[in-house]
Amino acid sequence: MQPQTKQEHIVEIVSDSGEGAQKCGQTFGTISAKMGNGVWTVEIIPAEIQPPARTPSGASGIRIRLGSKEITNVGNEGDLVVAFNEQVLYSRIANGAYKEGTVVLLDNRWESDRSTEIQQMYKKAVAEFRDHGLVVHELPIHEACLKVVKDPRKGKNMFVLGMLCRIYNRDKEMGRNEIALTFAGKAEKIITSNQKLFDAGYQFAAEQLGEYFFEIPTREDRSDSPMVVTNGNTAVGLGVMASGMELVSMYPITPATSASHYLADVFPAAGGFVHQAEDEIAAIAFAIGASYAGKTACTITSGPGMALKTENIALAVMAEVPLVIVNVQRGGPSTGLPTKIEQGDLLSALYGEPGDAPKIILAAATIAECCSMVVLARKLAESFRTPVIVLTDANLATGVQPWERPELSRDMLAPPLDQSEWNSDIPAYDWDEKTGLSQRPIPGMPNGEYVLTGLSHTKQSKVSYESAENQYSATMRSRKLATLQSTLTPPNIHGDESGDMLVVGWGSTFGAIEEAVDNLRTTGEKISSIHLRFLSPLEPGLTEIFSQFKKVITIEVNYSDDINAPMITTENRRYAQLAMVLRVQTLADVDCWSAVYGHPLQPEMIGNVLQERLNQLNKKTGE
Amino acid sequence: MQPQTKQEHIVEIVSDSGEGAQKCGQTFGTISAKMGNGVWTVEIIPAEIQPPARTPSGASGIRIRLGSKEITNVGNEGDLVVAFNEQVLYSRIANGAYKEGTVVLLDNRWESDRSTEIQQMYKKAVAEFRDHGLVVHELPIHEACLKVVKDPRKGKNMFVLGMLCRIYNRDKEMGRNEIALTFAGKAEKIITSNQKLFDAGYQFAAEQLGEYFFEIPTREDRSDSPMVVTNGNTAVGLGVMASGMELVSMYPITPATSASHYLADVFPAAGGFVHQAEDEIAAIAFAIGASYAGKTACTITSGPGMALKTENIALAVMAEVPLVIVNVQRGGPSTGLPTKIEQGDLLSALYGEPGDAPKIILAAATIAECCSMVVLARKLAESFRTPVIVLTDANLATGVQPWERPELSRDMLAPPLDQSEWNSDIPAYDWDEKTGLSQRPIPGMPNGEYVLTGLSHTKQSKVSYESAENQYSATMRSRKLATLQSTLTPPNIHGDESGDMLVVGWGSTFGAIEEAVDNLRTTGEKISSIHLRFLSPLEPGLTEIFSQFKKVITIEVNYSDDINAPMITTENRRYAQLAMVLRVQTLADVDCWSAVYGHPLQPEMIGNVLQERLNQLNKKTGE
Amino acid sequence: MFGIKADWSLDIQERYFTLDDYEGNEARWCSGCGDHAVLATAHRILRDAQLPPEKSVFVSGIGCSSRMPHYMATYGLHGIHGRALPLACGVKSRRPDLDVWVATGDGDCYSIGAGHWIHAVRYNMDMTVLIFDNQIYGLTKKQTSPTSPIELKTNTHPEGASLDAMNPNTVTLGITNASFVAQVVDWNPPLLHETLKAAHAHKGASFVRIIQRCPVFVDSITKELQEDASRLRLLTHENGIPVAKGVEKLFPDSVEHDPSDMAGALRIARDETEKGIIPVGLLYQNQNIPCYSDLSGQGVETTDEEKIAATNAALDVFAI
Amino acid sequence: MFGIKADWSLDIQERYFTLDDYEGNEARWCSGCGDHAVLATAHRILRDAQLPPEKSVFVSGIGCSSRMPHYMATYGLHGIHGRALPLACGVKSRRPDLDVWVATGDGDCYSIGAGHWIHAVRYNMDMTVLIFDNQIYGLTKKQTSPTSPIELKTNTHPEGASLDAMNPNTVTLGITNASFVAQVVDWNPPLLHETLKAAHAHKGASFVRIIQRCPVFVDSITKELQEDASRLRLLTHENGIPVAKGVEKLFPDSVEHDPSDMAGALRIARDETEKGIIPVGLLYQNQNIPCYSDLSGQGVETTDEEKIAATNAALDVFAI
Ligand SMILES: Cc1ncc(C[n+]2csc(CCOP(=O)(O)OP(=O)(O)O)c2C)c(N)n1
Ligand SMILES: Cc1ncc(C[n+]2csc(CCOP(=O)(O)OP(=O)(O)O)c2C)c(N)n1
Ligand code: SF4
Ligand code: SF4
Ligand SMILES: [Mg+2]
Ligand SMILES: [Mg+2]
Repeated sequence: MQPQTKQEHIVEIVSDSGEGAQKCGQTFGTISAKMGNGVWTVEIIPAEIQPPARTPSGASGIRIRLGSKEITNVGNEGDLVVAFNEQVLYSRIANGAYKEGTVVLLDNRWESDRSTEIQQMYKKAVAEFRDHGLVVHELPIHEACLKVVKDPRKGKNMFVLGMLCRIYNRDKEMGRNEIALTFAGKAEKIITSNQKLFDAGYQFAAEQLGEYFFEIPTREDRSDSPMVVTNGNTAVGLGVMASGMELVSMYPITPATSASHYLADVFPAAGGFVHQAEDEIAAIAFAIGASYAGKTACTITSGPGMALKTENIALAVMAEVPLVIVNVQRGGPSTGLPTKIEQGDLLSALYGEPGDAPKIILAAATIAECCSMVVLARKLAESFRTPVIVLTDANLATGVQPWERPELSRDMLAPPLDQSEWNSDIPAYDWDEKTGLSQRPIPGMPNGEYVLTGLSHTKQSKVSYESAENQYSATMRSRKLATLQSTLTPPNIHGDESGDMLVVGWGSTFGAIEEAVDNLRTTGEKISSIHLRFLSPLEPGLTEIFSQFKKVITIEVNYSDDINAPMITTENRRYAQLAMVLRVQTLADVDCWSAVYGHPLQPEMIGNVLQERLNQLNKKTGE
Repeated sequence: MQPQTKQEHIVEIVSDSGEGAQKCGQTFGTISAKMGNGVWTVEIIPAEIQPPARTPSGASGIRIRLGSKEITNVGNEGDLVVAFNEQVLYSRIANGAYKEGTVVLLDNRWESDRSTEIQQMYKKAVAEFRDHGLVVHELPIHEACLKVVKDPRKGKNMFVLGMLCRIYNRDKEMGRNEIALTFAGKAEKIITSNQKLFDAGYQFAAEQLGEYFFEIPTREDRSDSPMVVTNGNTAVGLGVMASGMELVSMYPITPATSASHYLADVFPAAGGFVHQAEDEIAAIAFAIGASYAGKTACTITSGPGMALKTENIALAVMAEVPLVIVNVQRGGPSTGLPTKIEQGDLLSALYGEPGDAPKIILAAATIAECCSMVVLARKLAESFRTPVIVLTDANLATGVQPWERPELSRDMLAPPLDQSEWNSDIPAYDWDEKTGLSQRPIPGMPNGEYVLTGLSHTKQSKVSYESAENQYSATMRSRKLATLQSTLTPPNIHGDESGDMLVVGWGSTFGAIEEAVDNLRTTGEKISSIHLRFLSPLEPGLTEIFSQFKKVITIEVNYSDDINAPMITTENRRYAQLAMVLRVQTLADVDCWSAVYGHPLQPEMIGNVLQERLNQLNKKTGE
Repeated sequence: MFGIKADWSLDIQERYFTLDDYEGNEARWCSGCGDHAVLATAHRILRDAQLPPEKSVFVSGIGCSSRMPHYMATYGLHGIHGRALPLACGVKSRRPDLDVWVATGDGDCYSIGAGHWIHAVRYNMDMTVLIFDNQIYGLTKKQTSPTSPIELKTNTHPEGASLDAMNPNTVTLGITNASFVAQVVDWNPPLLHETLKAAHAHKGASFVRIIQRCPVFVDSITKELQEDASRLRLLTHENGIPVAKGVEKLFPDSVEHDPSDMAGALRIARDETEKGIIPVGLLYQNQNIPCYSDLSGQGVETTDEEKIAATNAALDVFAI
Repeated sequence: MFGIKADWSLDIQERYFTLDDYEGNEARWCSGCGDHAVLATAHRILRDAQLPPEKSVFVSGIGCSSRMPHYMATYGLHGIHGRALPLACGVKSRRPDLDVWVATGDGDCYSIGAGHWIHAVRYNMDMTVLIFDNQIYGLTKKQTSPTSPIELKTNTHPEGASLDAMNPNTVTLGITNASFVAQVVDWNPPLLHETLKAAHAHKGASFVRIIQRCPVFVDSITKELQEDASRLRLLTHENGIPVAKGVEKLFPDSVEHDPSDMAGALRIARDETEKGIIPVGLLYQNQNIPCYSDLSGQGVETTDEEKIAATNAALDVFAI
């Protein structure tokens, strides 16, 4: 029998926490990537460490979207789901993860559970799922595993991997090899036992699910460059290493910490050090100390940690200390939604500090950029003698995707520590009046001695009592941003250069927005999009670009007032964060649509919003 | 001889630190206020605690502007200066404090100092001052004091007070009485000795300076209401007491601390308590704890302290805790200019917190408002269940002015602690969907038990795992601002309702802007101004108001890029802080002029800027 | 422990509270987590004391242990990481009538909250402070805490923690105004109960370090102690924590220690670092240290008239 | 004290440094302020050690005392209030070759910086920490500090400070990894010099609490001590701070104390709170505590090639 060809499929594996669904899904994603598919993987994480079993709030798992194009986001509703129990599916359904026709492969062990209560729950749920339009297959997965291992809770995941590899016609040997890699370092026995489970699952699917046999063709747009598969936080860690920075100073906070966990493992091999400080204030102060001493450092954190760093960020701006700050944004404000995605920290990054604190702000749009932007950030920080904030988010942090392996080179690395003699005629802040730029002496350089201070200071870094000097130094710090902007090019326009509507986005919504725009364009809509990587300074040319469209709208994952809501007027409406910035700088009537549901935006959701606005627009303009 | 009538005069007393110039000036200001003049007093404070004597950077003193109208700002250049030594005048000259013709009454003791170096410095300075156009009178002040007391360094200030009282034809008895009040509680001997010095000074001026004899007529616009004379920080303290709040939780920081010093003295009599916490984080957390427990509290701070409070402010917003935060703005960013004025914290107040953190922000424009806005803030905080930030600044904090004594009443006070039974059907956040408002249970209320949390939460304050709930609660928190705005009226327009130019200001620049606008209007310019007290939400009607003017411009004391500076374009220009907010909300092309010289804006300076823009405008529009 | 307002007494006579009245949401800690034991003990102490649930406030920071307020049916303030103590001090400051408890973790209190810890000891406000010390960051999944044993492998120190564990007791005892310092393990229910009861009864800030099981991340640390009680040293004294005979038997090592003896307390506390012998019981108590809450609460009964009069008097000084 | 890179030695031979080479801007403290004495001592210690000025970094927070870096001709980092210690630790972290000093005040270190103080003791990075303890907030003009004597009238406590003064030494000694704890007064130049010299020579974080005159705001506190030396207790020992005979004579109360004796150190330190006897000298020293800077500095010599190779190896793991 020939497999059915599919351009893409979204697969989920959902289980109780601790059943290995994530490992199964990641391995499946890696195999698919190796076979040349586009892949995006995102974890489904419960809020608690040990949530109760068989409960909706305990749903733990993974979604893998794979296709014959590059995949840049989680996609819309799932096509096929493997569920270890029925209860966990409820939370996925509540999140709108499935559609009519989604195939559910459900372990049927609960049907015959010792507890009649569980039996009933199971039956009720299956009936409800069917009513909901899901195509439920009740399968003896647990039972089949029992034939291979004693405790299927440890191993069912590899059985399911086998099932999926058969269903998606993956190379069986590659699957077995991948298991060997996954368990590398473990006892041989463990590897073979998991491979047996894999084989059993493969066979099980062939026998029981013959109707589900798909082929996802290899990406045509696949480049020949070597690829790596990681999540965004690992990419940040790799970026730190590739940048030549030697110090990450951090305090644990979800969802940022795993970047530091990763570095704690691999950084020492590159001569680097991860410092876990007593709090976020100490973490950034420590990084500033190291940066001042010539070793530009990095601190990695999330919302509440950023809040605590506010005062030190102002010091770094004022005293012009190069510094890289990675903010893996999560749901806010306050403790908010610690494990969920939001793009809510743009304005606080821009304006968080009392007084005027201009700094560079970048936002990674893809997992690859989580790496490359850290490299860029170190360079910018040193060239512009300023802190650089790199914004990523929980979606990028835990999403897994193949990306082009960076070719490392020396010029990505920090220059060697300069300890040569400083020309004592050059003051510590030798501002070039046109650009605001200056060179800095590094402790250890003879004749470079100066005292860095957060007080208003002269060129010589002396405490300044003169009113004009404060104005002057503020001007120099601000001018650096304009200087940087003058080196940037306008953003690429995805789609035509003029039309009805321009969508503007930033950060992890990149893939979803472009996919939505592409879908609308195929239906004939005159819509285009741009995606900003530089938020401070903004990329140039926006006024000109905006002027070519009837309407400009941002799509963001942060809060904005709905213009149709009670009490809300055009004058008091609180806009989405990028929309505000764009309105200030372009005076274009930039509209916005944004939401804080805590989950990544799906292309379909975006598409519906945009379609509605397009309809309004065309009605209004009478077309 | 009849005194010459003057509509207003600006007097300065400048000395080394510790010579009592401030006490002299404050007493002079109070006497003048009591006699019915408009008065504005501002201290000249050196950056160091004990700066070296006879140095420009050590200049310590006071400026008193008095007139027959209400005086709302420091004014332009001084008319008459009493200087205890010549060196301190240099810094005032550098600050542009004097003009051609300013009368300088200079103690001539240095002319015959034992050190020939000092003698020469003195002579050189006098010559330079005269070249500069100052009218210098070298007077044997020290010598004259020696006739009354042994150590004129302790007492010269009262001698000078006597001189000024004669020059400005103040009621002599009132002067003597004021001295008795100033030294109330001190030994009788001290009072009489100071009164003797006063008398001697009075006579000295009559004899030596007969040509300087002025009359400043009583204010015509003077109301019959009783008045008080205080600086802005004392007014904040009085506002705290008048509001019925019982707790101020603070950590020392210039220029905010003196408000707490004042309260530490007088608050206990009203049953209040000042808590000096271990840092600003603890200070606000302590206040949040008390507010949660039903006693809405206040925390008072400045820039770096605000930065540290960021995370707790977000908690208060998220959990809807009423709280009053007074930010006495100083020069930033970072340690910046700790004793100097800036209006640099508007954007950080609005957007400092990661995530969406809507809150109410008020800005006091006058010293009276430093008091009344704290009273208002407590009420708003409780009605809208939110933190309220009151912005004042170093100019208001140390400026002294007579203001109408508030008539205290019970409805200014917090309602009594409610410990009645809570209706258990009502959840802890019983959001009214239309307004976002809700009532809160107070610990001690039976059946009201709930757990306040900074996590995303349901109406019941349970940790929320549902995506829609986060969107809903964010909406409710934001809607409160729109609700408040719907109760506000558009700002008063100072001047005509339409014209060429509208100036928009906020905070302590109020008096200077209106004075500048008035001056321009007398020359026929079509210019008006509005001054915003509500910054979040904004007062309504701005789009409509702006549309009646050819140009809208903000005047602010914070940093903005000069549009004519190198590298700066309309698209990358960093605007002054209020200008940004107005551009977002109105899309009017709001221009701005702002500077961070660290000193209050003078009406003349503002007038010049506006005149220039008016000229450009009229040129452009071809008038 | 705390004053109940006069107008409350009548009501209280009529209400009888059962454990149910103190139990909040179902606890969502892992099974085997020591936090469950502490929670159950707190429920019982309040029930035994018959405190109306609306008069207690449980204040916490962020961490697994800081979820405790959600599991109480009293009022609660689940604050932000590290700030439990200043939040709690604020609650108490103008509400001396409230019964204030603090739930904080070893990261929350000894790392990010260290400055507040020092100063809360100094303030000595009347409250019961429970430090759930599992020697690890639980909620964020296994990072090193200040009390993590050296060489413990964690996610931030995969090669093992690099610093010797902090000894919180020697620090607390070194802070002027320390008035109640005790240590207990979570897995001995009677001892836990007596310790928290004594802490609750003490007027002042009672600091109880609870050595707590976190089987998910650092099972072995407490398992060793559970299996080998000889690493624990029971402190006994007539003024100490009352220990039932049956309980005493479980401790091969026990020593008489007068909780008023600071030098002895310091010596015993230091043995934990120097000899690995972990004291269990009341290290130090001094009932004569003034409570800052007595000071900060002054004037709470001030009437509106008095407030207005005082403010008018303040205005008079500036009148012209 | 610190390693000088090989390529430096030749140069050093040729340079001879005088006091001038260490003197920065003219000090702007009040006359009679104890800070002047500390500054002069630091100049001399560097001169005696002939350390190239470019190799020392003075790090501070905010306060009168925190202005010290401006008055040195070395490198300096005048940071923000309370953060001197983490800033300094950062400087040292990847630059073990630099000679790091910290200047901090009683407010800067013991109040807002208290958490960092605890943890800097734990880290024990190689640096010299001078705590200028004038028992008051100087720069902000007379507010209560943690070490202000109880009942001292200040601007925030016009009726007198309400808490007993914190004893910083009992806290520092209670922190695991304390390796050098000394106390000295600013007005005894030879003793000050010997104390700072010993602190500077110690490998590890040397904490020196300097009881410092602030004649402007709290003249009487130190005046009393200057006038009545019997309130001070000189600690002598062959391993302690060397005390010249002439100096020893000035102290009516002196006691032999072995700085390796922690129990003794604690007792002596506690006497300050309990009996008002202020120890002067070396309370505790332990040269065997590991320095975190040795750890954090590992790998500073890694070459570009090694870095690239390590990163490539890390990438290999994820290659497909
Ligand atoms: C400002 C801030 N930083 C970091 C975090 C992340 N965080 C939450 S709990 C925690 C530590 C938990 O450890 P502990 O206090 O020992 O409590 P446990 O979970 O072990 O009970 C951290 C670092 C946060 N929520 N806020
Ligand atoms: C975040 C912050 N809070 C408060 C201040 C104000 N401030 C400056 S110095 C200081 C305390 C100074 O006391 P101390 O540390 O004892 O130093 P001293 O001036 O006595 O030497 C304070 C509160 C500040 N600069 N920054
Ligand atoms: S992770 Fe550890 S501390 Fe947290 S709930 Fe689970 S067992 Fe308890
Ligand atoms: S105020 Fe005190 S501490 Fe500050 S410089 Fe003057 S004397 Fe020294
Ligand atoms: Mg813990
Ligand atoms: Mg001090």
